[in-house]
Amino acid sequence: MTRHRGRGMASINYPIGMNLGGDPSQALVHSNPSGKFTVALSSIDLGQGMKSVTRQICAETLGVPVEDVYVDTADSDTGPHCMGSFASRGTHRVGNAVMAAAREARGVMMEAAAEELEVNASDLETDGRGNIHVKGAPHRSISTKDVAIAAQFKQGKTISGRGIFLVPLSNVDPETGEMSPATCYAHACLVAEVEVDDETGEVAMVRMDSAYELGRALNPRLVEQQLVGGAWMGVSHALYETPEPYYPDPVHGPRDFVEYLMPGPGDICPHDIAVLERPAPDGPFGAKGPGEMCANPVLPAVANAIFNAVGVRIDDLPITPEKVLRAIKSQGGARPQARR
Amino acid sequence: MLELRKDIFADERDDNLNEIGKGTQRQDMLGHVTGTSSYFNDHKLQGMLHLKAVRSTQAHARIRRIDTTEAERSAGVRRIIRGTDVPVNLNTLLSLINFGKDDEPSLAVDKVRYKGEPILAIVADSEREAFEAIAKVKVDYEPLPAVFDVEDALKAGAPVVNETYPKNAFIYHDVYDHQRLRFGDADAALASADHVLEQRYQMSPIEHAPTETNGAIAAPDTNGRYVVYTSTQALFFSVDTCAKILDVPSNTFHFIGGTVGGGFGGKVDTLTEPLAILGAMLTGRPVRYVFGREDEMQYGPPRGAERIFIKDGVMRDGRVVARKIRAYFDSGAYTRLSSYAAVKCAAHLPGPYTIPNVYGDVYCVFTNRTPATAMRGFGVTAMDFAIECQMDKLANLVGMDPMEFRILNAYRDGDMKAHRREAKNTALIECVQVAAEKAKWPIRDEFRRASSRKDGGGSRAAVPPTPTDSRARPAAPAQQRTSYDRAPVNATREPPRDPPPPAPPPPPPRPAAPSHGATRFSSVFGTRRR
Amino acid sequence: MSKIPLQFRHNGRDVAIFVDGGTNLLVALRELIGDMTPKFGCGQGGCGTCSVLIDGELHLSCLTLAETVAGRSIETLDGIKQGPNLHPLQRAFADNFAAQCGYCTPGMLMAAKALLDRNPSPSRDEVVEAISGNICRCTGYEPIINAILAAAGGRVSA
Amino acid sequence: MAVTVKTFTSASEAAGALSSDRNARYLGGGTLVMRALNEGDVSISTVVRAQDRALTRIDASGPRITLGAGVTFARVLAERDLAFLHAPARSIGGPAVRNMGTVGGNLFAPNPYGDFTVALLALDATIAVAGGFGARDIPIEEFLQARERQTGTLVLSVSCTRPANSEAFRYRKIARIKPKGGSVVTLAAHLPLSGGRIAGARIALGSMAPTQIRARAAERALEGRSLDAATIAAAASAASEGTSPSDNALGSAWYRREIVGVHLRRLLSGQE
Repeated sequence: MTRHRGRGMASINYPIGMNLGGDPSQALVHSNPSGKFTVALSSIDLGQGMKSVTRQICAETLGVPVEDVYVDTADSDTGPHCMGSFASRGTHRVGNAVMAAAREARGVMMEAAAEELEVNASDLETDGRGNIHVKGAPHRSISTKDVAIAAQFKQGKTISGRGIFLVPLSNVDPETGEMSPATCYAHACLVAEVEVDDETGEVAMVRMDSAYELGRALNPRLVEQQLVGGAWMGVSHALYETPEPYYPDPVHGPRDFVEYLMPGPGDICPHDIAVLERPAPDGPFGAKGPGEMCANPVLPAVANAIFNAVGVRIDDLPITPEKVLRAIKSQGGARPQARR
Repeated sequence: MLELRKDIFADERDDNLNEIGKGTQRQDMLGHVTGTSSYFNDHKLQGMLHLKAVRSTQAHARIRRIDTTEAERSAGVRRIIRGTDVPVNLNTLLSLINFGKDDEPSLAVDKVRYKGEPILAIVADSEREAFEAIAKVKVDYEPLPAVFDVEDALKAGAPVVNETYPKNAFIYHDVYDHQRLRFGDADAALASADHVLEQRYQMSPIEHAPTETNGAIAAPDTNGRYVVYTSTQALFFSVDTCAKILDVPSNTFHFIGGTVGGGFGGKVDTLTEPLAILGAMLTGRPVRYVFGREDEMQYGPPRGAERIFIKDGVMRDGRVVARKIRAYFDSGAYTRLSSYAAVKCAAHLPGPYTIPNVYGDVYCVFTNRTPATAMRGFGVTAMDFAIECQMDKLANLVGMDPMEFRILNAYRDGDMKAHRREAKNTALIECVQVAAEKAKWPIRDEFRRASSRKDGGGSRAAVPPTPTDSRARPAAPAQQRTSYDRAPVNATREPPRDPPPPAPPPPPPRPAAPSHGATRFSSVFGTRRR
Repeated sequence: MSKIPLQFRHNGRDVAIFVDGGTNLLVALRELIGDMTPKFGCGQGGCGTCSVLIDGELHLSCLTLAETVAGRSIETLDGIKQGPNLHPLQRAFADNFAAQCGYCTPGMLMAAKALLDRNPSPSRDEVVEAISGNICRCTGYEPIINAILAAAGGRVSA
Repeated sequence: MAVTVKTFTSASEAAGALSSDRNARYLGGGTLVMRALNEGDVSISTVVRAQDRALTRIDASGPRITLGAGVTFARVLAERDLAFLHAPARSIGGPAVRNMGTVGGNLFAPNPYGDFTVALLALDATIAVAGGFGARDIPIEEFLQARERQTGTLVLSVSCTRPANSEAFRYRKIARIKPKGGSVVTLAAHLPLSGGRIAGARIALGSMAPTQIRARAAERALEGRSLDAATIAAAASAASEGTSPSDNALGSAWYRREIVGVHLRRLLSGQE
């Protein structure tokens, strides 16, 4: 019996958002009389962190602390239109819409503050801690709360904003496929190390090292969540899961979480990640979207690592122990390649 | 664990922000750790009824008769909904943006096209009573030949899965049975390449397996409206789909999503909402329709399987000069979103590399299996698997390090991509360099010094002469518009483009074999040495 | 239809309900008591998101016949806060960003509590074993394991 | 119609109720019956329970041990005297399932479940059942062969002889998922030694046939021999003989046949 180690790599890019019928999202931002802001969205948070990342975008744009912003999602009566949470479009499309709405709200807020401080709005800046002051003269300051009260009860202004971000439809040329499928792309490269048992075909993950370029990590902890969880899903796609284990023969479909295979907490491996940031010209603060692409490099990297370990190419997903074992047997045993 | 490489591309960034870039706690974390985050199913409504579907036991069959006599009399049954009760019982998801034809009923009427297809919806006082009624329904099927393989489905004489598309392929631009990509002359380049490698790749379907299954609760609200608690990933998509299927104005509904217990693309299809609302309309009571786990795994839509053939030409120095791809998306019995996956896939070719000759045909094929839908990495995940396995094999073939091989072929700023747009804001090379560094994978200096911002453009910016296919050009490329604007749309917001270069005459017949003894590998046709 | 009377302790409080024959504890807790913290994930025993403690032992409420808990003590995520304060495990999950969609979190926390109640300083392998009946589709488990180890080691925010 | 739950204080009353109603199922730990109810199995209209202390009794003090059918895997794991059964008990479910699932229920668990029963089969366990005609003991192999017809009987307890030492009994479950996963193949080996030679070898396999089975050819290869490399190799190469595995979501019949010998060899030679 021998277990062989091998390393493989893959590099990928991924389009941010979809190109179909035009791709819009809207946002509304408004302040209550105490200078606390609500972002109203119909967009959905399904764990990716929509509420959290749009909250930071709104706070940054308004120039207020993040605690002063609350994001309300997923209500068709109060939230304006959004295409939905898919295609890695949330951060980019909804983020841009929130930014636009927050910019408009900030404009009103600064006008109201200017009226109270009797200066020009263009001479004011926010300190990010809930105050607005005259540039270069921090003592000439007013809190966002006082501005909101004045706007509401004295000046008759709504500190609010509307935002929409639309990537218009790009038609596809039927002959050449010419089109504008996306406005920006995220990138990644991942190295996987595996151990392959040449008698059973079992593959165990040893470690992963990766670099992901995401435009801007708006919240590195949320990015880490996506990349760690997404790479786990990549391993799962590579080695374990399918509802049709004998595809295209539709038999023996799994019915529960014992039969549907996904790596358990004892199957995971260390994963060391580097994040690069090359801002997208049209992304909110340059951000792209890590949500989908994080899994993609793992699948081929694992397949390539298996080749490096035992010299077999498995071109059918998932790469089950059976496929590995059949391939090893048909080539007459493991043929480890040059160590990397 | 996660390291931010602020040193790279620092000159393109402004890093003096207050809130952006901070690892601020999630707004929803307190709700998550206290169990108070609200999901669609966390609403307890007075007098709630339960909906369960009677599903097809056959992969492909004509329905001769549905006998619900006994089931109607079963204890606790409030209503049995048939396809004829659904106001608009034919839809396709992307009809909202006028892409594709309506091809899928909410409840099958005269034919079932996959095992698990819903035929009836039974609304009862309890889940148990709904199950008891399901057991009493008799469906008389006339089995039909079924097709499960994408290439078999495209053959002449294959069983017709979905009569809307009698050739078992989605029709693009009203003309083509596939989405095409043409850039340069791939056949000519393959003929003169040092090595040609042709391979077949296959990805089986993948289930999203969110811990929360798909579901919705619909309830009559005040003033004739309906409130709908839903697990949808796309709120207005679902609102408008329900408005169409139920033939009522969209503001009849108040959709509330809350938090979704994982989606990954599997909660876009709006499968439970229309029937839950219809149940509420027909009974005047709140109705809940939640998938069981087996429903979710077998009859909830998966990421569709893909079969991919890649034929590449590579030179001894490692430059990939041609890439020819034929890909089949297994859409299952209905279109759902696979039609778009094929477009997204075509746009993705040939991967993040600058290859001067690219040729792609991507098919969306109907088979007698659970309809596929979007999933994380939609249209791209399987293609990346195929391309990157292929790249590894090519590197091996020419004796190059796979990292260096990627950097050599990587797209760079200013290059022309195969879908005829300039590459901008690229960063593949830097990712490869950093990953190599992290993994202590040695690469040579010249590759460590490469940059996405250098050596692109120039001759790499040109659209190469591209032979066109012989068929007549379809009339208007503007096939997509939104349902909100049903008038034909002729203008897009894109600036007018230069007309494509005139197509050169088809290349002359090439000599049968290059004379330099190149090796040709083919997993499809075997290996042959010249 | 005859309902069966059932009394038990729910998070330290006596409750009395009437259930249908065959009702599982998950349905009883959610629909009759109104405690929405245990979730339905499969009804098969495979995902663990419905996990609760019965007399301090980890059980799957979806596979527990409701009437078998008569007179017993049920603890759910709704009951683990210490007064107004979060349980150290809750704080550790938050600190470690150990939740994304949050749907598995109630079950994970109960499985973790069942572990730490008996074994206050578990090894990583013991943590892995303790959550092995709980499916998470978002996180890749690593942050959850780290959170439980952090809570056990007292490394949580105030 | 709701399900009727009948609760009895004695096992014999429960057995009577069970045998008189074709639509009745006995509720042990709930992992099989409650799942069936949750998934809409309307063939079950009555659930029978027994609160008989005898069903949860553990007698592990002597050379022959007896486990009440209602003993959970968690209780097996908590019993130091049952150390030889800890590996099979630990291989069941996650902690919650082990707190619920019972030794008796495992006898009825269909593929890919029923791993504890593989251990019991290798230990030549005896199953005490109560049916319409009173209580009787059935050898486990006979019980499993007729399992489909056992639904009307109530298992009271299982008993087996304690292996001589920890070397004499070995167990391994091969799963795709760690630490908890469904069985690809489950193996248990009882190898009593008499004067350095194996006497009464028992090899039991899970997932290699419709029910748990004995690998008789492998047993023959071991019988009367010392456990050396040649013997182990002979047993390993005979491991798949007489098996009839199926394809399922966890692996194919071909794969199971290919690897069962590899894993038997590793189990017998103490390799990981």
